[in-house]
Amino acid sequence: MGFSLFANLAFNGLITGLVVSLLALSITLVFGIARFPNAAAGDVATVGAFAGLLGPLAGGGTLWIILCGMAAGALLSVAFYFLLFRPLAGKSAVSSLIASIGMAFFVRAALTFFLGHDQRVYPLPIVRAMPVGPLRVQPTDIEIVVAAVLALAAVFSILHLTPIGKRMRAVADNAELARVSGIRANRVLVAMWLIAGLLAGLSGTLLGVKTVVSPEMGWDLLMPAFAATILGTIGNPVGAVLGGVLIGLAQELSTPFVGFTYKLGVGFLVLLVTLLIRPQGLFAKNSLVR
Amino acid sequence: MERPVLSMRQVLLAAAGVAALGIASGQAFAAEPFLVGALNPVSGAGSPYGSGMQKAIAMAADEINADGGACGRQIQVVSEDTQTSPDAAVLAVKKLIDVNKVQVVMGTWSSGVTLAVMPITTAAGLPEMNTSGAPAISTEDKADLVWRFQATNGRFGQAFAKIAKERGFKRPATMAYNNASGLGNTEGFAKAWKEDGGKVVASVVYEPKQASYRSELQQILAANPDVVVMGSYLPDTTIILREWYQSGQNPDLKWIIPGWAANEKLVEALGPDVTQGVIAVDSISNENAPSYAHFAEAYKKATGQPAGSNVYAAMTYDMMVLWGLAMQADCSKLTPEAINGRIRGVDSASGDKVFTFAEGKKALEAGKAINYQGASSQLAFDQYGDVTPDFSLSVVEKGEIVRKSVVTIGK
Amino acid sequence: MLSYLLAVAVVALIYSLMTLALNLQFGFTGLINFGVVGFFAIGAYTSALLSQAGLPLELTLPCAALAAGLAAWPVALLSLRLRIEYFAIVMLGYAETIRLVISQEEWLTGGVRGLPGIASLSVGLGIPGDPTLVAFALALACVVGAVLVSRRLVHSPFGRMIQAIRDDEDAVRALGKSPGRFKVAVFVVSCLFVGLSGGLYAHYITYLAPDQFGALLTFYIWVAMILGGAGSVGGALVGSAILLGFIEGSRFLHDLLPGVSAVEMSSVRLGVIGLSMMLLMRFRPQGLLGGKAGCG
Amino acid sequence: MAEASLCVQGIRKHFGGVSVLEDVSFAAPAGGLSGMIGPNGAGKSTLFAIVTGFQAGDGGSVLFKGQDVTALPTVQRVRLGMARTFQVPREFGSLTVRENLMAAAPGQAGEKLRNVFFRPGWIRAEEAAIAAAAEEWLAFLNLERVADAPASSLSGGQRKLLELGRALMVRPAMILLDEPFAGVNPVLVGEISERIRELSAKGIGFLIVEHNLAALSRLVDRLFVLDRGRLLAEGAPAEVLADAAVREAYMGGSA
Repeated sequence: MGFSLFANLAFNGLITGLVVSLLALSITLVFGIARFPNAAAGDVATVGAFAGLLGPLAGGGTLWIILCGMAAGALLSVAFYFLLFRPLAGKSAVSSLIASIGMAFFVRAALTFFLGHDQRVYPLPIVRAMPVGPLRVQPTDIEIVVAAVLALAAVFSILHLTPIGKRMRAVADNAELARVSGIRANRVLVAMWLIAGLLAGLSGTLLGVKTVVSPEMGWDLLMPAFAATILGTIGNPVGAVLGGVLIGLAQELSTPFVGFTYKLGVGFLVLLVTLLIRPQGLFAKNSLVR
Repeated sequence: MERPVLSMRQVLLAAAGVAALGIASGQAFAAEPFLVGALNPVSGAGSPYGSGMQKAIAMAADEINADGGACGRQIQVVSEDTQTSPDAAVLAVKKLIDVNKVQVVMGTWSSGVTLAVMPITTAAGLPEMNTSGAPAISTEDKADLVWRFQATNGRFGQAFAKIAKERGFKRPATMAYNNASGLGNTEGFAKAWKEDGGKVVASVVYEPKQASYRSELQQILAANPDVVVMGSYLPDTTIILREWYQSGQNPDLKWIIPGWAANEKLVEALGPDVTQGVIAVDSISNENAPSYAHFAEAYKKATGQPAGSNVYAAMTYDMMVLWGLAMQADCSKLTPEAINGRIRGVDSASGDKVFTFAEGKKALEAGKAINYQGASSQLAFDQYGDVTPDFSLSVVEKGEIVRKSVVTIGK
Repeated sequence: MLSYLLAVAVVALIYSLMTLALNLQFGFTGLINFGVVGFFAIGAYTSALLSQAGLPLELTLPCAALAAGLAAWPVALLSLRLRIEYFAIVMLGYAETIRLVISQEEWLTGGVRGLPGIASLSVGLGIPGDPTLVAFALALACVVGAVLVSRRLVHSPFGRMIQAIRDDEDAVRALGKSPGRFKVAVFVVSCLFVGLSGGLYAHYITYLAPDQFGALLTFYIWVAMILGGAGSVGGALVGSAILLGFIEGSRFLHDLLPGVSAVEMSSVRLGVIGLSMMLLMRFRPQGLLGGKAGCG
Repeated sequence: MAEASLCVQGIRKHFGGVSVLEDVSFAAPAGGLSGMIGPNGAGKSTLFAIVTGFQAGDGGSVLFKGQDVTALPTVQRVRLGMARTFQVPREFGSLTVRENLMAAAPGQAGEKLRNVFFRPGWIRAEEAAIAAAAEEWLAFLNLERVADAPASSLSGGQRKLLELGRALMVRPAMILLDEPFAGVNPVLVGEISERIRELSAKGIGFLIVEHNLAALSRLVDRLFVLDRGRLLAEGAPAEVLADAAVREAYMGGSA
């Protein structure tokens, strides 16, 4: 019974952590390359989740929901890059952080102004779980694992195998030097915000599939995603995903000892202790930035 | 209701008309309007109810005014939004009292707002009428100026316990959203259930806004309960029920859920299979009373919504009617304190039952004692100024929420 | 009307104590504190609980300030170890954890049910008269005190050094001075203001619950500080006044715009705050009033 | 050689697999004028950072006034009398020029909050003394005219002077200058050189890392040449410049 309990808790932690990871992946890219914590990522995810409601019009099924969400996330992300973050590029990280908080508020206000506060759900069938050993695996769980692995693989190969990815890493390393050596930072940043938007949209729709679609969903996901990002060291995609999973595991596995209501505090404690020992986060070695 | 666009000319004409009317009515009644503050949760967490509550107060005021006013005084309602936040509510009530000079404040919803507003209304000598559940409201009201039109959390719990017992459940578990109302409901249930000799097999308090409640659910299911009593809201209930159904564990488990979480939207979100057999409990209005029929018809006309969709609207409607009757009971003294002191008088058990303001006014003018039977409940305030409404028991059957019975609990 | 304006002014003054503090931290020293509301909550609960335990407000309010200052001390030490973006996020988590502790430790704080019946300022201090007027006078006195302390601090050799730290920490080190000591001192001293502000708030609203201490308040204070101009003592007051004027003004705006429902108005309120944060950062990072960044 | 004030022994440093400094040793005399040159990428900046304590080396030691300061942080090295300037001037932009200098005065009682609030008289007297000292250096550096202008409004050369002034306020035994002539117009280069000479005459030692060979060789009485992480040559400027290896490394043999 003891093993089964902990196995289940660990599995729950893994899945919750992976949902967080996808948003963390979006944040870590922006953090690594544009050099600020993007507080608007959560609300971009929310917009993605709402756009996912259009999925059934396009063709139905989880895939279409996700595609609609990702498209909307990317569009919003790139639009705000041109309107807001590009003009702020030369200023301090704090300016961009505050502007991104403003953007988060503004986006959410626009959503609630036009669509109200009601929760919505995707019209997907509710399927019973398959027992796998002591675990009960739901189709959503598999979708989330697959999406997280694919997203991480995609980000990793873009960064390391494509020319634009190489330039992204160069900009992340030293924006000034990259500019001098003839890299057009603008194009790199557009690509980066596009990918960040796609990832945020993906995390929003998956969260919507798993839970319900509501205007606050993305903002509520933001704190754990921030924590995952810095736990895994900013600018490190693998770190972001592992950071999310680690926090998810720590939160769920702690519940037999501290109770359910304190588990969010456990996530913070893990982050704090890690940073006291390793101020750069866990995976500083493979980070985009140093 | 409102014309969307007015030209400047129309506005000026209308203003002139209103001014003329004002002068005319001023001459006719020789009294200025009586000002009432409607303080409702129009935005924030209470927003599904706030607008309806506000309209219900206006409706009651219109009825009083159509009947010639209370003691010849027209009722004028000034509305404010609490934003379901104590800070905003404190400033809102200050505005109502100091800027608008209202003589009574009615319609606060969440307990936090009521607890923050009470000291201010009490200091100003004004009565406060609310629909909040926290027990502390009764103990903090030392001047007997606060009136509660909603069942306390504890009474909700008693209703849950009574229903669980009637339905023959033996092994209940509880799950509560970590806020005052969630805890109040489940702890009220546990108290009543244990007093009756029962045992609660598991209880979990969860933080809201999570991506999953599977671990919480797992702890409940591991205790193998036959029913889970919830103190929850719509989004978390949706996720918890779906995760329970998907897990395939304890498929015969039943759920007792407050009506604000187990409603049409829950059924719509999850479909008939998942929600089959869910028991929804809600405080209900005084449905068999003529006052409710009267209110329901007017509410439908004013808002286009069925009265059943917003139990709090009937409560705020009763606030206004009751206040009007308390005014009418002695037209020589119309100070807030004096009117407040007459509230129990127009709700007296020995009086003639009346169901509308007009009936009550006629009876009062004939010198009779009256007992206003509200649209929300029969009222009958206890020594704390609290009412005891009835509860409904509904069960979801094939995607329909079917009312099974009405549950009455003792005081 | 006067009493209502006073009531709004009390809240504006309570906010400006926090804005002054944040201004010392960020505007003058470059410290990023996204956990303002956490220290505010510590101050509020400290004063409320001590007064319910029977202590007079003359003692509980200074205790509120001290408690927040004490809580700020380890946090300030932490800030020396972390890069600023990390610290910003850690502070958000810190404030959220404080809220979590308040909502869980029911034996102490009343938990999610809240703490009703806190003595009001006029009752607690035994000052007769209109409670709002008493609160206003006291809050005003505290703000005047905080302004005087801020000014003295900023215009001292200490103040010169913290501005130097904001401009260039390495250059300060090259002068043989450790920035750490200054940062910790500023952080702790300004959190005294925040704690005092929390104490005033507790005895003004007279009811405390964890919901009142969400991260939104921290962002409000940031908006107020930026509106008034980072690095300007007077700007902190003006910024708070503009912010409160807008938040409360939307009440009256609602009477003028019948087409917008109150629910939509709440969206508009959040939207305007968000928009102003973006526009200020984009076009006037020095604030509405500031001529140029960083004037004392 | 006069008594060495700064003595660097066997400094090594590598980044990743690349060795930047290999066993560098040299000694700068007290009160003397020493210069260090080397082509781009020779490791000058890294050496400078290690000597001033802004970076840690991988091996070797730094002695200052006979004391091993290798493990000491920058702040304590400065307190022992080792001041520095930066290659790109790092003035406190929002403070005035005068305030920049005053901020640099060591051991100010007014930097303690309890004194600020409880001993205002003492602070006032101290401030007057610091202001007088600052005034002197402002006059010496010819910055009086801009004393009350914000430092961010100065020209590049003036900023170099300002940094020198700030370093002087520390009352150092030795000042390490990081490219004091970079981006400065020739007239001002002459003026800065003149000031350095006067200060040297007052007994303050200098170690100047420079790219501008002509200006440097005219100024210093001892020259070190760094190339690819190694000390290539040292001695009087004329004799070092005559060294074939130096000509080869530094000027590609053309000069």
